[in-house]
Amino acid sequence: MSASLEKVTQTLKEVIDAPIASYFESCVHCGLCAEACLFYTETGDPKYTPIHKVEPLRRVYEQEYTLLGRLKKMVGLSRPITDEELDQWQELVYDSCTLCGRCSLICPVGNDITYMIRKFREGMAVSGHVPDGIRGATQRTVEIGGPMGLKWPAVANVLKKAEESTGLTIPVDQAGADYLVLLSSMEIVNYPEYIEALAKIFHKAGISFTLASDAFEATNAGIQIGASDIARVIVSRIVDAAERLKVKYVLSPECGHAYTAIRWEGPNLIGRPYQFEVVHVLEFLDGLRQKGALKMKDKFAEPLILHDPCQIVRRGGVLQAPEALIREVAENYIPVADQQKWNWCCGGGGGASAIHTDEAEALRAKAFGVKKRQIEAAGVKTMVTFCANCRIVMEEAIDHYEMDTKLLGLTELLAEHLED
Amino acid sequence: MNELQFLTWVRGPGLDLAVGLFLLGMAWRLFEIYSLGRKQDLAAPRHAAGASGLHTVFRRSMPPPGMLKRSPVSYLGGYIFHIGLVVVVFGFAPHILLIRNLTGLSWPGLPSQFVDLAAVVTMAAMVVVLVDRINKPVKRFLSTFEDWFTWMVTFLPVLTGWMAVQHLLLPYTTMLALHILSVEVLLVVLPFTKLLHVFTLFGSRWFNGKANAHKGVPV
Amino acid sequence: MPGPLIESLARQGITRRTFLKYCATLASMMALPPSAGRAMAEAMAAARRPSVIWLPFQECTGCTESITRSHSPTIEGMIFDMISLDYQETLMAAAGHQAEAARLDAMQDNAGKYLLIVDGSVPLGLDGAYSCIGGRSNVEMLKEAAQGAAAIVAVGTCAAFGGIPKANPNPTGAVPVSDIVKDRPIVNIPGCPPIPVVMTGVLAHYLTFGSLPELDDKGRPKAFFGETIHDRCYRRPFYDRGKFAKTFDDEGARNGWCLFELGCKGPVTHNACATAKWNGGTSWPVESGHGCLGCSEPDFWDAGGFYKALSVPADPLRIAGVAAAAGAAVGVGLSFANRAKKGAAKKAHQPVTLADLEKS
Amino acid sequence: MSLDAIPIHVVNPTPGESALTGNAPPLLRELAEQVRRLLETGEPSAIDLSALPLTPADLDWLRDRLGSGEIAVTLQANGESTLNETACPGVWWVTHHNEQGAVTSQFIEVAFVPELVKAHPQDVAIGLEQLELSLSGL
Repeated sequence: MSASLEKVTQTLKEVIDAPIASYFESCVHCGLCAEACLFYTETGDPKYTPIHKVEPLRRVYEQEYTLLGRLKKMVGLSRPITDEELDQWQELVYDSCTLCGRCSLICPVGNDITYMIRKFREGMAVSGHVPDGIRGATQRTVEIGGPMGLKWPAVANVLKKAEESTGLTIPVDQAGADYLVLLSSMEIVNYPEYIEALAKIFHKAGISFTLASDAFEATNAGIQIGASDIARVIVSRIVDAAERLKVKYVLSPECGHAYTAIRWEGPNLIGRPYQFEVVHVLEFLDGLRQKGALKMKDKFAEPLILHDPCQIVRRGGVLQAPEALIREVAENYIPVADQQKWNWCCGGGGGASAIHTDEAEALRAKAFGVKKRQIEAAGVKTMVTFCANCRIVMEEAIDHYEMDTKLLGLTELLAEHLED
Repeated sequence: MNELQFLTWVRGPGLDLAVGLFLLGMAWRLFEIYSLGRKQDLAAPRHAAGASGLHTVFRRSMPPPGMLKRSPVSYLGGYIFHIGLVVVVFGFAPHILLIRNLTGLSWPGLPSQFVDLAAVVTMAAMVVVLVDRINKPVKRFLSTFEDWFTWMVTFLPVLTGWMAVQHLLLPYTTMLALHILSVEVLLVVLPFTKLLHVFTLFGSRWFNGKANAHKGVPV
Repeated sequence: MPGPLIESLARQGITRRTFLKYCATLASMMALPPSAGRAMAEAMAAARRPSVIWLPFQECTGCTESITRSHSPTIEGMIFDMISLDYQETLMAAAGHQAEAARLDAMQDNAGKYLLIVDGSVPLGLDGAYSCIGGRSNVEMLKEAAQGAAAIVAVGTCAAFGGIPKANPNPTGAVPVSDIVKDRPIVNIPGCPPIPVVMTGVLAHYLTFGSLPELDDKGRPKAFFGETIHDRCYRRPFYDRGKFAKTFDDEGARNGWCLFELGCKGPVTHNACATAKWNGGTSWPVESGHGCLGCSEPDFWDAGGFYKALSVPADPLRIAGVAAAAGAAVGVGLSFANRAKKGAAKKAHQPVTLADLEKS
Repeated sequence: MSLDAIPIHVVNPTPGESALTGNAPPLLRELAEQVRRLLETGEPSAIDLSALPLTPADLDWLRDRLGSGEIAVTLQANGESTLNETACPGVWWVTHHNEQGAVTSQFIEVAFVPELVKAHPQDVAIGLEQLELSLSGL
């Protein structure tokens, strides 16, 4: 066995647990998970069947943790995994899986296939079977601070501009603030309006907040690539800053996997519960709405639909807030058939959007077909979402298909219509 | 060995052996699977109505929205043959007698004509499901020897049982013996094939339901 | 040699119409077409009496009792008037050397033509010493008599399948006739005892058509053994409705419900009791409230108990508990091994660095 | 002790619906064919009712359809036998009972005269002998 394969099996041996064993033993090869996966529904290629994407993991489980599997391996009935195979699976595990979690909701025997893929990525990552794009993003996050290589001076610059345009101060490194606001690189670069919107809302509600100069980045490429050790390093920056500044809450931005990383994976990565609470910005806004502190001066008139980002809604548990907020600000909100936890992925989650090979980009464009049909069926020109990654992936696709759909961030939309 | 001796063997030593291997396999496999343990989730939980392991154990028995339309054969065929199997296995008076004999539990049987009909419907559904497995690219792609084998191992007891009752092909005694033998084969292979899902699906649903309930998502 | 049968019947006050009626019924029971009844009557009325040698081996005389002491002494017995019963220990007047001499004479005079009837199983243990007649073992006598026989009728479960003598542990090494004679046609008429009309039916068929009736794979006449007791049982509707007597004195038993749960072997027993009945059509075991024992099937004595339903274990489960414990032990063992393996993998864990993400 | 004294009796599982199996109507068609053959060729035939899966209701239905004719023959021979003409001349309902009165076999016979009613030439010859014997004594 090569050194890298040795690493793969060692790592997978660490991560395989009772749920994974139970899931593999329960699978009856019914193939229904394929119907839940947009990479299958849009391509019709059976290799994108979710459970097939974890086949090497199954074999490691079988060969390492079942007596019969060990015997099968001995007599050659169960082939050991190979490097070539993992090379082949790289596309299935990264390019064509966004960890969207739809299959986990549909599997009739109850398998959480997304969980299995997340674990399988641990093994893929340690042996370097990862797409260059995600590897690069991870390196930049660890070495520079963010997946896009953004450094604090650039962020400070954006903040300054926001202060200028809003006329409000945006506190930095202020100990004792209620909220530590996190951002995602994409927002900083592509949607700085989010920062302005947030500043306005905080000031209006009279709630104190701060940014941390050493922990502004909420995203965590470590969990996307599937390297928990690296993810821990990244998430620790936020935990350290939040606990140093003694904030009560950490505000997770409009970014899907960032929420999963900080809210759900974080405590498990650092091995202890937090001394603060993690709140998603929509939960925060919905809290204000419920208290009557979120008054609109007018409403967005044009018909629109909502895109629920997988990691915030289906995998994150922020189920009710988005619709409640959109109804607050939109006059003509049209619910789609598969919404909330049943929503279809944008096609670029779980790190996929960082993969820039031609094949991956073509596949993403194809996978967007399901969203395209949703937009067309609703007959709208506006789609609102609350994940910067979803937004950029879908904008690319909309360009690709030359559609005239406009994408808006929910927080930004709310801020625009907020009572002065 | 004549057929009555064959029948007596499958009713006696054969059954003893099969039940023994089944229990051995089940204990072994369940320990093997569930002893791997899992980490406690340290993230602060979010509570939501209808989100728990137990909820998911039950909820997963219903088709998720839209899926019935997407894969009608899988769902309808699956429902019919699973429910049919339950009716035939637990509704036929001689089966209940066996269960009473082994466990002391008993309940009233269903009319044999109804069980007979259920057996035919079950077999028809199983054939449809098999054809679907051959026809659907995904199912065919996923299928291994085990899938065909377990289909056969599940189908044969229904077929032989029905043929025994209907007096088809072979004398009743031989058919009954073959029926019992096929059930014994089923019992022996169950713990070591995907048929184990009969038991592990509860664990799987519960794990999935619990993990997602921790995040406040009823799945 | 006396004249045709019909004359001797007439002498006993049996009219031709009585005989015709009997033949019609017999043909019906043997599932022959109605016209066969008349053909039978014609043929038998005119038949010459074939020689029959009846050898009793390891038996209880129940079969002879059943056939000769049939409830109505007329017709069933009359059939025996159609044959020349040259040797039947129980019935014949002669005894000792005279009897044996009669047998040998018959065998010599009718070599190749006589019908050999056997009841009782043949013990092979101790060179056949368990059952001897006139100092000769059964097996020896059977082989000798079989040589000149046109056909052999094995009457009763013992002769047909070994029966009770062959039941575990079979101390005498009993075997059925068919284990010893391989080169003669053998008709098995099992039952403990067999139904008289089956015997007479086979004889009538032989006399009428000069051949043996159609047999199943166990050498039994299909006409009588083609269906199971269960198929023809008048209590079958209760089985289909799931109505069973649970004890011999409960409401179900009194209402005549199905006796399956009380161990009735009707479903696996091929015989004509349900249609031919016993004692001149008076009743039969199930009608009198007891399940079928399966007495006409091979090894019925060792088929898991008379009072155990067919669908329940024939023996108590012995290894199940041990197997479950063994499985648990294996499982616990594997659990420890797996956990140790996982623990070792965790212990050997090297923090993943950026360098690891590069393909080595 | 009579049989009735034994407290085991059979309750019909479906009182009143001892159902028709549908096996009877084809028999009527077969009978018609047999009667036609009797007329054309004079060949008699019979249907063995005990060999067919007929319920008591089926038999009642058949008997009802065939009706009853003018002649009813009773034969005392080892139990009673009845040979009754049906409303269709040439079709006879034949029932044999044993000495205990149980039905042993049942036929529908298609013939000008049922076989059993006819006297056998040999018996007639014997009868003639007896007749002559009694004549000679005159």
